[in-house]
Formats: sequence, structure tokens, C-alpha cells
Amino acid sequence: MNDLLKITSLSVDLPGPGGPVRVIDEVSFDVPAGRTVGLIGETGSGKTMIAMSVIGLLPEGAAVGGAISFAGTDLLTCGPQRLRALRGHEISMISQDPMASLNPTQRIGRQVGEVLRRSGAPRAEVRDRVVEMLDRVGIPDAARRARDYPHEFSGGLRQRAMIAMAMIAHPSLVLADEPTTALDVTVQARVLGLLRKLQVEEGAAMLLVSHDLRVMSHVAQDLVVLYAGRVAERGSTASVLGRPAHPYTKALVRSVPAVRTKTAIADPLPGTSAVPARRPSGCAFHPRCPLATGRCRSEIPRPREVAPGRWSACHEAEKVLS
Amino acid sequence: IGSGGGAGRNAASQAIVASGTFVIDNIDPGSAQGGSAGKELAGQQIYGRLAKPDATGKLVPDLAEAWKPSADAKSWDFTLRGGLKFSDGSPLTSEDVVASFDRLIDINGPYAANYKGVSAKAGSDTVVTFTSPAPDPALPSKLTTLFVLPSGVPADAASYFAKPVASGPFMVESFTPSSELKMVPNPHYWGGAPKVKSLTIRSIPDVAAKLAALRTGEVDVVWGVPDDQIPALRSDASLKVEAVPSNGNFTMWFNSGIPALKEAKVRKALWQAVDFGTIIKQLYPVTGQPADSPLAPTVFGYAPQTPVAYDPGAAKKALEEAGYPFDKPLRLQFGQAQFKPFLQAVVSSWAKIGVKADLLQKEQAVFIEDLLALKWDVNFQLLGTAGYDAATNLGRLYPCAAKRTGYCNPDLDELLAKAGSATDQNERKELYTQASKIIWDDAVGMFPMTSKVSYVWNKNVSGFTLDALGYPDFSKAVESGS
Amino acid sequence: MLTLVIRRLLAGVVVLWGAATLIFLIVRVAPGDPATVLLGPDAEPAQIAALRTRLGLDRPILLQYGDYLGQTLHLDFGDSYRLATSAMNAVLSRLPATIDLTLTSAVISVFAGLLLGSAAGIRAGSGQDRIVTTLTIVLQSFPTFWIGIMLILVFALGLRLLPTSGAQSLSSLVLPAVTLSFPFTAIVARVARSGIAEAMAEPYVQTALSKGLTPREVLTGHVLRNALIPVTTVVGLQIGALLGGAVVVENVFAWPGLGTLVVESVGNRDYAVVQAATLTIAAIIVLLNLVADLLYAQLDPRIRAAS
Amino acid sequence: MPAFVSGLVAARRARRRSGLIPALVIGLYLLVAAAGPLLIAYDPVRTPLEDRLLPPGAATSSGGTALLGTDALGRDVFAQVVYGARTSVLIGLTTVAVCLLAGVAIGCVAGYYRGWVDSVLTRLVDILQAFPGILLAIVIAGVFTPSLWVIILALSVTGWISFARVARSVVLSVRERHWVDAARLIGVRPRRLLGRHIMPFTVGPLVAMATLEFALVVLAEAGLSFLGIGLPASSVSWGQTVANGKEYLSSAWWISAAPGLALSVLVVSVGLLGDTLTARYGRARSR
Amino acid sequence: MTVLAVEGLRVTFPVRGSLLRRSRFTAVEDAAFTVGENEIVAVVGESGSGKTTIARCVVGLRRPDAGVMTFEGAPLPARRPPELKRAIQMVFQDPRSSLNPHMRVGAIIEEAWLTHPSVAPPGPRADAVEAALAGVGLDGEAAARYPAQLSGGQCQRVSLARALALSPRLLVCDEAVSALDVSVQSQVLRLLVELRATRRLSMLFISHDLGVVHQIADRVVVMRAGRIVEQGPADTVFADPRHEYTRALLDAALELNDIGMT
Ligand SMILES: Nc1ncnc2c1ncn2[C@@H]1O[C@H](COP(=O)(O)OP(=O)(O)OP(=O)(O)O)[C@@H](O)[C@H]1O
Ligand SMILES: Nc1ncnc2c1ncn2[C@@H]1O[C@H](COP(=O)(O)OP(=O)(O)OP(=O)(O)O)[C@@H](O)[C@H]1O
Ligand SMILES: [Mg+2]
Ligand SMILES: [Mg+2]
Repeated sequence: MNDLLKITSLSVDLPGPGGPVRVIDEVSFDVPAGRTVGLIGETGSGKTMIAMSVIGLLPEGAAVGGAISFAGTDLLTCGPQRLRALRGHEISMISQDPMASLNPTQRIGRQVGEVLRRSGAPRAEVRDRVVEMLDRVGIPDAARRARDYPHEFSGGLRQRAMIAMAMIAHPSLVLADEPTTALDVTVQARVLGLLRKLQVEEGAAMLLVSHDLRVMSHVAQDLVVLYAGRVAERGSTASVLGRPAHPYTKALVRSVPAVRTKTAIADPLPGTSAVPARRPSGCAFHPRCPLATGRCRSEIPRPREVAPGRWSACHEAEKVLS
Repeated sequence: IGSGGGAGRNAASQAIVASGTFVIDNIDPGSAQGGSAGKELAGQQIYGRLAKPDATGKLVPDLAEAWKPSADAKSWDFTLRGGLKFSDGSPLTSEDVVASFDRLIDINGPYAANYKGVSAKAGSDTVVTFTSPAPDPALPSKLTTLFVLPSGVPADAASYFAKPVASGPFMVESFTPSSELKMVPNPHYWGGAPKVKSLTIRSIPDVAAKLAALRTGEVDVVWGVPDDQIPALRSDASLKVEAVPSNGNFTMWFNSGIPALKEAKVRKALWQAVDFGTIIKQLYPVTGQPADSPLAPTVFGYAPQTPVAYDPGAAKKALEEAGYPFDKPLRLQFGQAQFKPFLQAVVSSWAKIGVKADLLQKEQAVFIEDLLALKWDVNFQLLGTAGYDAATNLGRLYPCAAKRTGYCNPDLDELLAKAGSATDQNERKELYTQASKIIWDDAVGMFPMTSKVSYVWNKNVSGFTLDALGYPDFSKAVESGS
Repeated sequence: MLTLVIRRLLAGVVVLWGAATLIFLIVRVAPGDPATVLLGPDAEPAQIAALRTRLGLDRPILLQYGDYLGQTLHLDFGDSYRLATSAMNAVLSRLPATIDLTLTSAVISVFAGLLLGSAAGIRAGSGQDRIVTTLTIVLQSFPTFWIGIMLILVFALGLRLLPTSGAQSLSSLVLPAVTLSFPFTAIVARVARSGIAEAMAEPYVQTALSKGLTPREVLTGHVLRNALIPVTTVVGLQIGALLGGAVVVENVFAWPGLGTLVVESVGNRDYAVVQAATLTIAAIIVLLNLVADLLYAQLDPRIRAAS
Repeated sequence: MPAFVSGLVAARRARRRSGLIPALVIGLYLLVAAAGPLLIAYDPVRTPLEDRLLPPGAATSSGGTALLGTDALGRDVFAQVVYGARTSVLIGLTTVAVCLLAGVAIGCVAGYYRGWVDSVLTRLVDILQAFPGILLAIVIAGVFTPSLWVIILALSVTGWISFARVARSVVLSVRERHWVDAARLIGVRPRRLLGRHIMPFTVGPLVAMATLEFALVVLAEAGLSFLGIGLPASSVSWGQTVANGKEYLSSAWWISAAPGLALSVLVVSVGLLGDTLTARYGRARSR
Repeated sequence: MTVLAVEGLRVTFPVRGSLLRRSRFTAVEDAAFTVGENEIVAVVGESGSGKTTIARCVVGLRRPDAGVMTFEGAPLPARRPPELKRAIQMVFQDPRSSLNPHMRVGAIIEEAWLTHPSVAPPGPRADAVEAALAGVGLDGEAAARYPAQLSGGQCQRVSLARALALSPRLLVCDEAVSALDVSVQSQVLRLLVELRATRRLSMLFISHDLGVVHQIADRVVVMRAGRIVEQGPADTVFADPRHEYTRALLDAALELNDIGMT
């Protein structure tokens, strides 16, 4: 398959108060061209760090292992210059907090067009393309609003501007880190729709980071479920949500309440989610797992293909599936 | 080391820059402010006087060529030189002298107090007559503070003094109060226009900076240099150093009004307890000289007294006998920071025999107020004698009525009153000698040291007169370049 | 924007009134009588009384205060008896030198401070940062008079490059301005450093980097302007502090500035000049802060909009 | 003292090693200030004039060695440095303590009650800030008879402002935090609310601020002494000794250099410590 | 019996206007609703619609500009006596910032009894704290910890324990579960429902998650731009929304699409 992005055994160590912490541990998955891959997990599970590893903006002091190959280039070894050439043009990013991710002292249009301007496009052309792009992301009266400052935009408009900024140079991979978490439900639905539409039109692949299963179920084609910095399971969204191959995914799916029908409150998982800094031995999920065995406590389960296109990091995956 | 360097002085500029100890705030000679040395310094460059003291304190003619008293010394006639002119070319007549005098009285500044009931009248164009209700033999000396302005300058004339009409050797070019006074020669000066192109008197408060400026040649003449700096300056071949006796004595009054210091014996013992000889030798090797009178040797009325020898043993004994309260510290007040080391040494001497003293440096305003209110036990001043005449020192400060020291002695009062009105100079001198003896022997204060003024200047400047009070005369100065 | 200006001006008027009152109070509470100081120890009580009347010091304090406020409104602080000129003239004669010194050292400091601050802030926590930060602390840690005298000994006396004192030529401005800029540079550098470090940590910097900008482009294009915002406030405040707070440096270099004028006038109880000088300084400071505020608003569109 | 002790404790906790050395140096100074005068005999009143201006290491007439030379009155410079430490540290600590207390009280009240109280206090700060701090200090120190307390007062008049500012801004942000609301809901009284739920959060930034302020105060005292409006003649402080030596910079450099160096090393150390603390406690903008 | 009745509630905030005119922004306008005994009333609406503002008025953290609030039949005075303060408690959205990070969990809970000795349980405090923690499913050992040493879900339980320590009759939950991960969310929701049953609590439950609201609420109040646009029993509102805004809200809400997409 034509994998645009191939992450192999990625591990990231970040400096912590008690020495380095392995926040990403042996994570592997692919993002095929034109497809949307969802990265899901609870807070602190390492979703953002994976996105940052791809675009090469990990925090100072991070130690990275493994390989990330993007269209044949190894992003971890290619050097800053090559990486900068890719950023914005081939790989772009939409971040979680549209409020803080736009420079408050620069006009929207300038920020959206910056990538083009840097690559030497003439001013008039940049302006036209910025207005066109803003128009495409549904900002009314785009020509005028391009001259606004971020604080004059509502949250939804700001996120649209971020999307315009990410899409303006026709990238082949978009990293979207919780693009709708900060938005109201009504706005969220519209922005998600827009993101999908643009992605399809542009033929770009997308790595979508979210902790919201509902969003994922609507947007992502493949899912990667993270737990405490490790992949718990992955596969196509439909199969993962429909027939989880990991007890954690199963519990997750169960705890999402339905809106239109009244559901009972799901039986909660016991305990609290593990954080990378204090990861339990063996399977990180074992203290909360109803199926945990002695083996789970001592042996780290590595993802294995448990069904065609389904990878699970559970010793008891077969039991879960059935 | 040569002069000049990068400091921006043109060698052949014929310009002299001087920096003394005094800050020139003000160049209105009559202004309310009293006793400002800076004003005096500036005044002497810009304005003429009837007579002025020379380096030894003797009066010499300035605008007036002669003066003489009437038989009863109640009036004095001053005869002006002929053909005197102000800097603007207008003639300087006796009317101007009278107007200047009237202005001084009108403003009612501190000097006005010297002329109680005195009036001036122009006899002719060149004769001015001063009349006082009582005989005043010291009048010519007192009149050295009368600077002559053209008539018609009002009392309140701030703007006039931006560029006043001069009667002295120099006229004002520019003036920044308490910073810099730049002057150029007065072409109409009776003694001939000074030869230098300009004379600048600049205030440089920091000693290190001042001496650095002297060494780089930015400043040509400097005076009031601390003694400790002088050896290094002496070794600089391009500089000349000289110290001139002043008319000032270190004067440390005791407050005889307080119980502890009532007795002359106690005061004398405190005096004996201080090793002034060593202190002066160590701290003022150049500008200090042990005093032997309340007055400096250059002052009229000076007469040497028996030196008070350092004898801590005797002092302690005397104090114990007199029941001196050793546990109560003396409040020793002073105003100017430069005297702090000297006074610390004095306190140290006293401490050796168990006499305690708190050294209180007071800010000028508070110092004067406390001085007059007698809120002190020992008061330090470097006390000059205006006009070089004992009258302005002993006569003014030591009578009971002056209420300056807490000391009151009817005998002394009588002597001083007599001396104040006597016309015969010999008689006056004799009376002041007797007065000095009483003051000295009763230890109204300690009179440890007569001070000199040290001058340091670049060798290429010459012809200026060193003055005992720190008022050098630049009317004949030349600058030869380097 | 206009609203902001008017609001600030009104606040400024209140501040100036407060400042005028404060200085009036301090000066009156102070021990030591101006008439006594002016006339010296030899004056007679009658003379002192006469001068007190002339100076208006015998009037009830509230009347004096009223007069004083009235005068102040007319920028007329009365005459200085010590300087034989109007107090305002005395101040005006010192103002140019003060402004020369202040502006020069401000320019030096802002330039050097921004340079140092950028070097440190762009890589917060790095060795470079620590070196610069330490340097700024050292800069700030030496008494200015000590630095001043050392500079005189080296550059004026030793190398004969520059004049020691006075305010005659441009070259005589160098040493005092440099001396004065030592602590000021440190302050600007520290504020710029924290501003830049803070801005560097903002998500929009990540955004800019994710667009492929080089660190230098990020610094000049995105960070500096935001980091300048706190710097303007501090510079506004500190230039004001330099106006009269440079007394020590003025003293060392015999620089005829406002600070020395205040010190001398305080010593001489020259109320008129103390009041004129401090209020002039206060007015300039208030004005500078206003300018800084406006600049601030200009730099930060959010504030511009809010006003 | 508490500010300082907790500063030291905080410094020890600081992971950055650079915080440790300054803390040690400061500890040494505190030790010298506290114990030094007990070990070294020095009488500022005694002026052995025969020993004046001796260079460092020279033998004195009384048979001792002047480790750092003597001053213009023959007094031992080393002893003055040790005794001066006490005065300077005392002035620094007292002024900072006064400023800290006043600043925290005022800042907290302004930040907590807001409204007109805040407006009035803010205006007061504006008024005080319309004067350069040192100038106001000069006016006050110049106007009253010099004493330790006048100096402390003069330096405190504007010194509290930065503390008040920091305290106020912390209080303003903390009072919006939910635990304050929660405490209010369970009926906690305002005093306890301030003391237990709000003020503890001002400690960090204020300690960082205090170290900076301490350095400024010590320097300002030296500046006032230089201008001759510092401490009374009878006290020994670094500022006084440095100022005493200003005439001798090129001949007897040690008089100014020794206390000057002592002063600068302390100020640098305090500054470095303050910097570590500022980095730890963030927000407090250095001014 | 109605525990809380709100009528004609109006809240405005000053906004920086021009020089002379201080204009005010109306955050809540003419709000009226009731909370019955042992009832859970949910307030939903988009961001900025005034949900939190209402909650703050109810607990007395903010004084409304107009309107009457009645608690158990008696109007709530502007200055509430301790007894009334005690009776209405609140749990905030952010689990971390609702606990003072400088205080241990035990002290946080005890503080409630310090100011209201009347409801302090008899016996040793440590035991009481342990009992209170046990009531929200926490180990007694947690009392010695600082909030930073607890997870978000645990913090939220401590907040609950603190509120419950005063035996309130009305509990206001402002987005009390929104910040929690789904797997923890259901733990807290469970607890709330249990508590209602065991302690006969009434609840004002603010949330933007319609799924959660549907699970837990008896009645729903829908807000938009400061006004209540619709209210009624949860089943009715969800099944048959009357107001178009409610419909829009429901339409926009995503369901877990377990068919997925291919
Ligand atoms: N700058 C940093 N330095 C050290 N550790 C960090 C840093 N940033 C994040 N971490 C740690 O790395 C781990 C993964 O963080 P990450 O931000 O990737 O989580 P996430 O899944 O994106 O969570 P969220 O849903 O909260 O955004 C967390 O345990 C976090 O504490
Ligand atoms: N202290 C305040 N000052 C000024 N305006 C405020 C203040 N608090 C709230 N507002 C405004 O009041 C309106 C209602 O705010 P509120 O917090 O009640 O909304 P909300 O429904 O809780 O929103 P969210 O879902 O985002 O929490 C908003 O427009 C908000 O900006
Ligand atoms: Mg994240
Ligand atoms: Mg809310």
C-alpha cells in the first residue's frame, strides 16, 4: 500500500522530575495517502507528542528513537533544512487551541498567507489566494476579514482560519490536534464537516488527534488507540468501534452515552488511567482490566495482528474479540 | 604627562577653566542669600569693590583709590578712581556706589546687618561718604562685601543677572547656576582688560573627577584639594601646588550653657584631652597649622596665646574632680562632610579618657537652625573672619547678647564693646588681644587649627593671585599653552 | 484610541495633583527653615522674620497650599532666592542636559538590552541564557559611582580618550551616558529576555515553526513584537526614573542635570525649585507613561480594541 | 528574616545547580553579619592615625596585620567590611521586610477588595511612581537627620510598590480560581480566605522579588552614602566605607575596593538566587 | 416540594465602553426555573449562554441585578446566613483548580466543619474525614495527600466530598464531569446518582454534553444567549424538542457512529 507516513517503533523520552520518562513507547502505525487516521487516547497518553514527532517540534530535551518516514524521507534524520522545506508545504498542522495558536499581533490574512509569501509568491497573488482560501473555509466577507486581528474572530472562525492556514499550500499530510475540542457542539459539527470536505477535495491525508470517540467515529477511517504511550489497538474505525480487540477500547466505547436515546450510565472501569511516568509493569492496562492474568502483570504485550487489518496489544485479544 | 589630550582644550586658547570648592548659585551680589562663598567668588570676578583685602588681609584700593575717616570715625570718605567705566562703557560714579549700597540695605540680606544705621551719600562724582550713628572703624573692611552695580538695578531683578553689567575684570558670557560660570574680559576694567580669552569656573563635586580633569588639562586651576591628594599632584611635573594661609580657624565651641560644660576647667580639660598635634599632622599635613588664637594670624586683632598642650592624664583628672558626667555623650554637630574624619579623630581622642561624644552630621538647614537654637554641646565650624577684622568675629559672636555659645562674661562684653567703637587701631588691637585671651583661657571653644587653602594648577597658567579665602583673582592671569 | 488618550490624560492630571501635594507635604514636614538657610547663621531674627513674610512662609499652611496649586496651574513656582531666578527657569536651564543624558543612555540601554535579552530569551534555559542572565545581574550589581569613577580613571585619565566631566561637547556625554546605561541595560535585557522567552513558549510560535519558518524568522516576525510589549512599559517607566534618578552619575561627572538640582535645592530648602523640578520630572514621567501606554496599545491590537 | 530563610530553602530545592552557589555565598554573608563582629574586634570610634592608609597585608602599629589595609583614619578595612556586612544586611533585610509587609498587605487588599480601594491604591502607586524612586529617597533622607531608620524609611517609600504590584496581580488571578469560590461557598471568612487560600500563592513570586529588591536596597544605601546623605557618621556600612574611599581610588584603592567587592558579590549572588527563584515562580516580572 | 425556584433572574456585567458611558452586557435575562426535591435539573446551552452565571447566582457567589430566588419556600436574602450558605453547595468544572494546592485533602474537607461546627460530625476529625472520603469512594489514605498527587477524577471526588461534608440540600454541578476522560466520567456520574438516592439531594447539573444530560437529568433547561428557550422533562425535550434551537443543538450533537465509515 502507498503509505505516505510510516511510523516505526517510535519512542520518545522526555525529561521529567525523576529522570527521563518514556512518554511514547514503541509506537508503530501508517497513514496511507489521502486517508484519515484517528489517534485516540486519554489525556496524557501521548497523542500530541506523536504529532509533534512527525513535524519535528518536540519539546527541548526530547530523545527520539525509531523511524518516521514521510514519502521516502526519514523525518528523524533528514536535518532541519529539509524538515523546514516540508513543513507548511507538504506537512501542515492544525493545533488544539485556536485562541493561542494565532499570533495576536498579526492580521489573519498575513498569517494565513505567510507560507506562500515565504516561498516568494508575489503579494497580489498571495492576497488573492488567501482570500480564496478563507472563502473556502467559510469565512464570510473574506476579503475584509483577512485584515482582522485574531481577537476579532470568534472561536469557530479562528479554527477555520487555522484550517485555511494549514491547507493553503496544498499539503499532502495534515496533522490535526484536537481541532474541535475547544468549540461548541454546533460549531464543532460544521468545522468537522469542513475539514472532511477540504481534505477530500485536496486529496490530503490526515492524522487526526482526539480524545472524543464520537468525533473519531465520524471522521477517521482508521483508528489508533493509545494507552499510556503505547498502542493498544488499531484497525479500521468501523471494526475497532464495532468489535474492539482490546478491553480498554471496549470500555471506552461502552462509556460514550448516546444523545437521542436514554442510556444507563455504563459500568465504569475501576481505578484511574495510567500515566507514562508511572506506567504499571507488564501491560499498562492490567490494573483496570477485568481479564488481567499473571502474564499481563509481567509481560508487555506488543501489538500483533489478531484479525485481518486488526492489531491488538492484548494477550487476551482473542477472548475480547469473541 | 602633558595637558590637553583628547579633552578638547585648544592649547593656545587662552582660556582658563577653574574649579574650586564653592558652588556658584547666584551672581546677584545683593541677593537675600547670605555667606555664599560661591557668590563671593563670582562677585569678585565680575564686580568691583571700593577696597579689597590682599593675600595678607591688608586692605588695598580697588574702585576707590583712598579712604579716610572723620575725626570721630562716625563717617568715612571714599574717593573713587577717575574715569571708571562699567562694562557697557557707561561711567561709574559715586551715585552708582550709593545705589548699590542702598540696594544692599533694601534687600535686607545678612550683610545688611553689618550696616545698622549706616547711610551713604555721594559727595561728588568721585566721593562717597558713609555715615554711621556710632564710630565704626571697621567700616572699610566691612565694605569689601559691597559690589558695585549700575544704579537703577531693582532689588528683585532675576533676569538682569543673566548678563549683568560688570565693574570688575570679567563679564558674564553664560551662567548655569551651580554648574558653570563662563566669563570674558571686561574691556573697560580700570586695571586693563584681562589677557585671557575667557575664564570658566566650573563646579565638579566629586574630588576624584575634579583631579582627573586637572590632570587631563580640562581644568587649569583647582583649589581646596584634600591634603591626601597633594603628594601625588606634587609629583606631577606639569602641576604646581601651593597652600595659602586663610583667615579661618577650626572653631569648636562648647555650649557653656549646659551644666556639664559650665565650668571653664571642664572645657579646658576636654581641650587638653585631644591630641590635636597628631591629628593635624596626619590629616592636614599641608593645609593645617596648629592655632594659637581664636583668630587666624592674618586677621586684624590676632594675638598668640599659650598653646594648650595634649595631656590626657591631667584632663581626665580634672574632669573627674569636676564631677563630669562621663556617661552622657556630648552632641558634637557639624555640617560639611569633609570635616568628618577630623571630628572622628577628635571623638576617638576623647574616647580614650572615657568621654563619650555622638558625632552628628547635620544637613545645612538643620545645622544652622540647631546652631542658633543652641541644640548642641559642641559645635564645629570652619569660621572665617569677614574683612580680616576681629570685629566681625570676636565682636560679633562672643558678647552675651549674641547668644551663640552659651558663654556670657560681662568683662568680655565690655572689652568687645570698647573695641567696637574705638578709633585708634592700636587701642583696638590691644583690646582684641585681651578679649582673645579671655576667650582662649576660658575655653569658650577649642581653636585647634588654622587652615590654609591649597591650590593646584597647570604650569602653563600664571599670573593669578592665590587668595586666602579661596577667591583667587584672575584679572592678571595668562595661559601660555602647553 | 482617542478615548484611551483622554482617559489616560485625566488620570495623569490626578496623578500630577497627587504628586504636587505629596511633594508639598514632604517639603513642609521637613525640619529646617528656608529663611534661616538662605540668610545664614549671621542673620538677625528680624531679618529672618521679614524674609519669611516675603516667602509667604508665615501664612497658614492651607493658604500656602492653595497658592501653590494655583501657581502650579500657571507653571509658575515662584522665585528661587538661592538662584536669583524663577524656579521654572532654573529647571529649564537644567532640562536640556538632563534630556541629553537620559535619552542617550536610554538609547544605549534599549539597544544593548534588546540584543542581550534576545540572545538569552530565544533559548531560555540554555547556557547562552545563563551567561547573559548572569551578565545582566553583574551589570546591575556595581554601584554606579564606582563604575563612573573607574570609567574616568580608565578612559579619561588613562587613555585620554574622553573628557572627565562637564557638559561641553558631545564627547563629554559618552562616559556618563554609558555609566548610567549599565543598570538600565540590565533591566531592559531582563524584561526583554522574559518577554521573548514567554513569547517563545506561546503556541503561535509552534504554529509559525510548523509552517517551516526558521528560528530567526520566527523571532523577527512573530516573537519580537509581542516581546516588545512589556519592554515598552518598562522603558517608559525607567526613562522616567533616569530623569532625576541619575543624581549619583550627575555628581560623579559634574553633569548639570535636574537630579543634582533637586539635591542641592533640598539641602537649601529652596522649596520653589524642589517643587518645580520634581513636578517637571513627574509631568515628564506621566507623559512618558502615556506614550508607553499608547505604544503598547499600538503594539497590541487587543488593547487597542478594548479602549 | 523569614523571606530570606524560605528563599534559601527554596533555593536548596531548586534543581538547577546554579542556585546552590549563590545560596551558599549568601549564607556565608549572613553568618559573617551575625557572627563576624563577635570574632573580630573593631571600634569604629578608634582612629589610630599613625596607621592610616596602610596597604593590604601591612603591619599596624599595634602589632596586628591589616588584612585589607586601613582607611584614611587608620581603621582596619577588613573589620569594616565585616561590620559593614551587618549594617548592609540589616538595612537590606529590614527594608525588604518593611516593603514586603506593606506591599503584601496593600497589594492583597487592593486585589481582593478591588473597587474603590483598588482604584485609590493604584492611584497612590501612580503618584509615587511619578517620582524616580531614588530621588524621593534622597529628598526624604536629605530632609531628616540621618539615622538607620530614616534610611530604611526613605528606601521603603517606593520599595513596597513592586511588592504590592506583584501581590495584587497574583491575588487578582488567584481570587478567580475555583478553590477560592469553593472556600467562600463553605463560608470561610475573608481573613482566612486571604490568609489560607490566596496569600500563600504570593509567596513564591514575592520571595523572588524580595531578592531583587534586597540587592537594589543595598546598592541604594551605598549611593546615598556616596552623596553624603546616608547613614550617620557613627555607623559602619559598606556604602559609607566605599564612599569614604572615593577620593583614594587611585592611591589607596583598597578602601573602596574591598567593601565594593563585598557588596557586588553579595548583590550578584542575591541577584542570581533571585533569578533562579523568578524562574521557578515564573510570572513575577522583574522590574 | 420545590427546593429552588428562580424567577426573572437578570445578570449584567460592566463592559469597558466609551469615556463617559459605562455600558453593561446582559449575560442572563429573565431566567425562571425550579428544582424539585431530589430532582436533577440539567442546564444545557452553548458556550457563553449564561449557564455558569446562573449557577453562581444560585450559590450566592454573584448577586443578580434582578429576580427572585426562593429556597425551600423562603426568598434567598442578598446576604445569606451561614445556614443558607451551607445548604447550597457547588462543584466546579476544573477538578484541579477547585482544590487549594497548598492544602492537604484532609484539611480541605475539615475546613468545611471549621466554619460550620453545627454540621460537624461527632467524634475524632480524622475518622470523620475518612468517612467523608469513603462516601465518595476514596481511600482514607488520600487525606494525607496534596491535590497534585491525585488524578483528575479523584480531585473531583474530593470536591464532592467537601461539598457533601456540609450536608447540602441542593448541589450545583457546573460541568462537573466535562474535564474528565470518558472512562472516569462514568465513575463520577455513577457516584452522583448514588448520592442523590442516599442523601436525597437536589441537583442543578450544568453540562454541554447532551449524552450525559440525557443519562442523568430529570428535567432539562435549554439556554441560548442568556435566555431560557425551552425547559421540560428530559424525555420530552430530547424526544420532542419544541424550540428550533434545541433541535439544532440535538442535530449538531454527534452520536457514536458505530457503523463507522469506509
Ligand atoms: N514539555 C514536556 N516536558 C515533559 N513532559 C511532557 C511535556 N509535554 C508533555 N509531557 C508529558 O508527555 C506525556 C504525553 O503528553 P501529550 O501532550 O502527548 O498527551 P496528549 O495525549 O496529547 O494529552 P491531551 O489529551 O491532554 O492533549 C504526558 O504524560 C505529559 O505529561
Ligand atoms: N466576570 C465577568 N465579567 C464580564 N463578563 C462575564 C463575566 N462572567 C461571564 N461573563 C459573560 O457572560 C456571558 C455568560 O457567561 P457564562 O460563563 O455564564 O456562560 P456559560 O454558559 O457558562 O459558558 P461556558 O459553556 O463557556 O462555560 C458570557 O458572554 C461571558 O463572556
Ligand atoms: Mg494533546
Ligand atoms: Mg460555564
